[in-house]
Amino acid sequence: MNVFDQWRNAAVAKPLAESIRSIAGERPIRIMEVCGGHTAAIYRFALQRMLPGTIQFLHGPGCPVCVTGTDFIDRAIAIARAEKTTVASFGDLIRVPGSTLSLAEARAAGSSVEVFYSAMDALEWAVHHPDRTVVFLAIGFETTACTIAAALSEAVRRQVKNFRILSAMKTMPGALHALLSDSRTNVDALILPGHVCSVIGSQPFEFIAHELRIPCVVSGFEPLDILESVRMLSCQLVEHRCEVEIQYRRAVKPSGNVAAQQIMEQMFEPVDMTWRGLGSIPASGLGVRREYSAWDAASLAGKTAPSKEPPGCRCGDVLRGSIRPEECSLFRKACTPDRPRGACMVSSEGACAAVYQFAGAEDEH
Amino acid sequence: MNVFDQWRNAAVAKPLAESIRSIAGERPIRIMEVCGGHTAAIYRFALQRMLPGTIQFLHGPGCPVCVTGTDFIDRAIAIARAEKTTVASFGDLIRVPGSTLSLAEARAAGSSVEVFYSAMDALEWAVHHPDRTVVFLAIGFETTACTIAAALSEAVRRQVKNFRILSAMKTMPGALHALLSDSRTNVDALILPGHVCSVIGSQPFEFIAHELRIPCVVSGFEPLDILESVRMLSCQLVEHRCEVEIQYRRAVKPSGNVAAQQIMEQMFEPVDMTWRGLGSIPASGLGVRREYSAWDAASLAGKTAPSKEPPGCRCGDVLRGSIRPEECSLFRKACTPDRPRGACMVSSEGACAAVYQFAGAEDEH
Amino acid sequence: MSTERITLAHGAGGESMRRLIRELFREAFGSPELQPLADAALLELDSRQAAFTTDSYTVKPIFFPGGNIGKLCIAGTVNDLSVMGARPVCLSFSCIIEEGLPLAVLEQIVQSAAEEARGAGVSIVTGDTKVVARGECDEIFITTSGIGVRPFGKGLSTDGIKAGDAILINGFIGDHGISVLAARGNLSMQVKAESDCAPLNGLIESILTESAGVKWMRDATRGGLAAVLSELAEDTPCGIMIDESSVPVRESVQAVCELLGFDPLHIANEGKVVMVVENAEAEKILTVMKRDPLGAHAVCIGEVTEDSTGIVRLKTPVGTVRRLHRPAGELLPRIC
Amino acid sequence: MSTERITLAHGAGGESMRRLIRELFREAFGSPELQPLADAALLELDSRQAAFTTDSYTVKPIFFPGGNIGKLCIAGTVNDLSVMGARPVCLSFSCIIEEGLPLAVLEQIVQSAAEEARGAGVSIVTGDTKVVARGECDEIFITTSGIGVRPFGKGLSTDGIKAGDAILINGFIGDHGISVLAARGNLSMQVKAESDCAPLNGLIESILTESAGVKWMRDATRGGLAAVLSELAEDTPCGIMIDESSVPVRESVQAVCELLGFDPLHIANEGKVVMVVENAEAEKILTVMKRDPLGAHAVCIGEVTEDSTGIVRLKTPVGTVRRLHRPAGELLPRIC
Repeated sequence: MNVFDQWRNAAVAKPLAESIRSIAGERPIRIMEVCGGHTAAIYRFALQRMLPGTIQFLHGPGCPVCVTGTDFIDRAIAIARAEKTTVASFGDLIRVPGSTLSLAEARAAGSSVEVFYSAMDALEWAVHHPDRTVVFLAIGFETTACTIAAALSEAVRRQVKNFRILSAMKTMPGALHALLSDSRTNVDALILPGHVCSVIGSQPFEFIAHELRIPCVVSGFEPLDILESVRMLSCQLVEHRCEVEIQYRRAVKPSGNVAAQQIMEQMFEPVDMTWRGLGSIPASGLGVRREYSAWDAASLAGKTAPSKEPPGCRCGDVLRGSIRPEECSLFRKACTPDRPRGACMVSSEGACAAVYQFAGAEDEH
Repeated sequence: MNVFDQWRNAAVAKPLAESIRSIAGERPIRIMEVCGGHTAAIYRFALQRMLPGTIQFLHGPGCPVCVTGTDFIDRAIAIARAEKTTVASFGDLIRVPGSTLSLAEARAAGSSVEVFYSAMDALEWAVHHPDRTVVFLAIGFETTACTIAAALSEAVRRQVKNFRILSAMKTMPGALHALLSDSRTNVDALILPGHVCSVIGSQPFEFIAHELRIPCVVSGFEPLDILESVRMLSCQLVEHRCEVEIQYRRAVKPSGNVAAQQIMEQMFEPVDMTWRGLGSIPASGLGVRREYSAWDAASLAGKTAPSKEPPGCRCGDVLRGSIRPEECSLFRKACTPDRPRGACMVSSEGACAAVYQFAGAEDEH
Repeated sequence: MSTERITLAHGAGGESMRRLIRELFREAFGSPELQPLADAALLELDSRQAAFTTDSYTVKPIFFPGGNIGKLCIAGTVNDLSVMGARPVCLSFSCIIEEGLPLAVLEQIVQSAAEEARGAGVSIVTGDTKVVARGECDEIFITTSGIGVRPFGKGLSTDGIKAGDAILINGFIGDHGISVLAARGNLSMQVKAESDCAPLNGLIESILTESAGVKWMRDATRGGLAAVLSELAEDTPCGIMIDESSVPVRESVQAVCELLGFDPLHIANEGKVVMVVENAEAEKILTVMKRDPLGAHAVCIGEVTEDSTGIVRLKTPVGTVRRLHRPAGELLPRIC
Repeated sequence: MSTERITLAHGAGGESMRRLIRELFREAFGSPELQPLADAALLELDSRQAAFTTDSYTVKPIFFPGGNIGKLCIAGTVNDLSVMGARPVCLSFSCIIEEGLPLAVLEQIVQSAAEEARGAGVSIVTGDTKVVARGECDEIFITTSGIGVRPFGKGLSTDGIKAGDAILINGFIGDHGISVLAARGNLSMQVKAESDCAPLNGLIESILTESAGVKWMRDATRGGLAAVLSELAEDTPCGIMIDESSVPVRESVQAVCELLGFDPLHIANEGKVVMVVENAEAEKILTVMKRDPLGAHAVCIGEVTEDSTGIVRLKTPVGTVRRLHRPAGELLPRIC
């Protein structure tokens, strides 16, 4: 019996699923989750199978590795080729295919690429390797961005001049605005990213309920959290309410974590950002503030040839929720977690990887 | 049948030894050889055993590694500790004990020490590692010095600025003058270093025959060469002649190799030099000429603590020919080629190593 | 001795190497067959039916909670033989050492290996030592090979497996992989995990002696439980159904996995054996397992099914069923 | 395929690794016992008397005139078994590969190993693959272990050696060490030397079949002929006298040795066996050796003597006698 059992419990889950079934009735409900953690949990616990077929999960642009564009990988590889330069990356990112190589392949071919679990570790490594320029590949949403801000702040305080940040950090609210305003997007309800909300709170998402008229619930990541959130969304829909409710009360306050918001604001400023699948969205990214430009690696990135997406790859469509992973013709054939063609097959939070890894008990071999 | 057989031939050697025996008679003859190559050959072919006991070989200061002082090793280690610095060395030298460590031990403890077979190879390495300062440990006599001069000249021509030379290069004539003028030295005849003479000729050694009245023969390195030289020296002694004769005619002219002398003169100038066992001898070394001081590593060598000789080590006495290796109390006990305490046990040309490796068919186990 | 470091001379075939072999390896391993200066050990085997295995160990760091590379390489090779139904008899021990490794570190590793071998009742009978220059390997790599004889387990194969057979494991999964990961020191959290690295030959021999109900077994190393089960399913005309709730996972291991997006079923173990046993014998075998400290937490985690041929299905804690695949892509490098 | 490089995924236990094993190793080694995904190979040996050996290969460069690390590791292990009077039966093959190694290079090495094993009539029955990050090893290290059975050579030991026995060698010495040194490309001269790397089991089996006169043998690897002879002398109540003029050394090898201050007697070989044989059988055995291309230059190089117990004496080409010691200190690193 461990702590996780309380949220992974068939005795609670089954009645909860029954209650959803009776609330929703025959009504078709398309629920988008926009955090890769939710995507992974939905597949890992096969939650779809507990719910009526009328309730469908769509997977949004919530996996940090997946939404990072091919051009960013290409720039990182170009930087890694420079002398005395080490590119510091989160683990998954190095396996994402760029236009010609992944960072892992670039490393195998001789470039210096090191993997870290946090920006702070990369900073420490830079301190111990003063002869190398260490470029940290900053990806992720607000959850990760605040830890990167803390590392950058520390670098500034200690004047670690050989540590720089190449940013592809993204912010959720702007991206969701762009995605959900798009007429091609067909979503009835939204599971909001619990971790992001623990940092920025639920308030920045209020516009979705009030302006776009889509019910929202901030959900935790355990299966019972998600089922509970689906129940709450079903209630809103049936009751014609559009609110931002918080299911994940053990971690999220409407106002979020003010200290974390402050450090992000102190170190970063909003910039336009390119999202895989969504294109460039105004002010949907975080860049290093001009006063810390000595720590910004943007200037280091030389010119790279125009980026090419892998032929046939439909990660963009998957990230917009327009197709399911299985609908891509490369899926499980040319594209596998072992030899990924597209970013969504790389990270454990990617929809394609989740389907590959967890789906198919009855339907495939 | 290979090319070496002509100089390693019992059918010729035996009558030659007989002829020496009949020329020398009962007369005790103390012959010093001052090239490590001769020392090694004498032991390797057990030449002493062909000759009457009255003819004895004394081993002089002719092994380049052996005569290099402990202070030079200490300075090299201090340099190797510096950041982005690689010490480039001939193989044997790295095993010579310094005051606390050898270069091999320094390398095992993390310093950058690379082994090369020639200065030119070290220069090429420096060209391929532009971010490192490569300090070549220049040791050896005129034979080696001319090749180092060629490498330095090339470094200057190509303006390879990260290549430097730390010199402990030595010249034979001055050292022999000091050694043979010493009243403690008791030598009847001299086998002159064949390789050194192939560079500087036999003329610079004429003073030994004429001023110090010691018969000399420039000898080759094969066993028949050495036996022939011993025969020539015996004749001089019996006939009361004191000349510099050349046995090694296939390689040595009285005037030597003028081109080699010129390049040495162009790059190097005479400096006072410390010899293990002999102390400092005026103008017995070669330093980098002032105009090439950018390539001189002498300025890089920081202060090191005063050098300490290994307790009990008698390499100095061995190099002066005052004791035989077996007379040192460390020999074959605390000091072996595998764990050398003194320099003479390191190089295959060192007297102690030669005795260790080759002596003792009848007399030891 | 304690500040001495390995130098290239220790691998050069000369006196330093002879001394290292005599004073360290022979002293520690001290088996009668070990003549380190002979080219091969001469053996008298109990049977002409033998099992033969090899593994190279490159684990980083070389010391981790619960073990080190020396203990690991013995346990790993002993287990590879044991799960084939063979009784491990003798091992070889070949190491590639980086110049500069403190001699004291090598001593500790060799002592661990020696103790582990003694504990497992196997002899280290032959070996080799190479030293490479600084930067040409990472501290030390060890390759062990092993020979086992096959008094038991003639029938161990997937052939006899049929629907209804029980699937057992001897305890918690994921401990090794997570403890090595944590020992690298670049997780920003404190992790309480100790490698389960241990030789299982004693446990396995007890079971095979007391019950004829074991049909097949494997140790769940690289690729974890998921890899072993996938391999099993592919090799039988049946399916496998696992009950995730019954698979023992320590809370600390689970927590790290959740944080990093790993599945404990994919994490390497070094002291876990998965057995397919006749259903009627399952209880008895579990009892035998539990008598051994290495099997204290043994449980039945699933069963062989008639349907879903060739695939592994997993019943999740919330009661749904999904497919369990072997891990794909690079999980953690250098855990073994 | 040809520009592909080894990545960490090739060693991670997932699909890339399974493909590498299936498409490269199993394809090349292709022995019925080789089930790369099983933990150990199951064997049926011809005898319960066995020999067991292991060696790690770290030679640098991995390709050299006359061979590469793949050929070398097979020949070396086959020879270690053969000189113990055993018939090599099966080998294990475990490699540690540096990330970034071109796949084509690995293929070439594995093909060489496979060919060499086939030529020697031994099977590669089990293996392992580890991939470490760039800079954590130097291209590739291979560890092979081998099992031999002992139909011959029951009496092979130093016990029966007595004064008058002849000492034979099957050809030129020093070729391997000098060819590897030259292949490093940092000798400023051109050297014509090819490694003698070859499996000697065929040669040795012929001799043991045709003559009962062989008393003892060893292959002269690290430490060269001098090391083998010193070991022999220390292990008998006799002495050894070698005639240096009769020891076959190629002129090119001799020249490099003279220049660098090496003694050819100290240089490693990978296809040379030293035999102590009954004097009366020496001629016959030399005839058998010479029938085999690997023994074309076989000669008698010395004899066992009554006096000078425990030491090796060498008659020099000028007719003097000196003692021959084993090499001391570091000669050449990474020749094997």
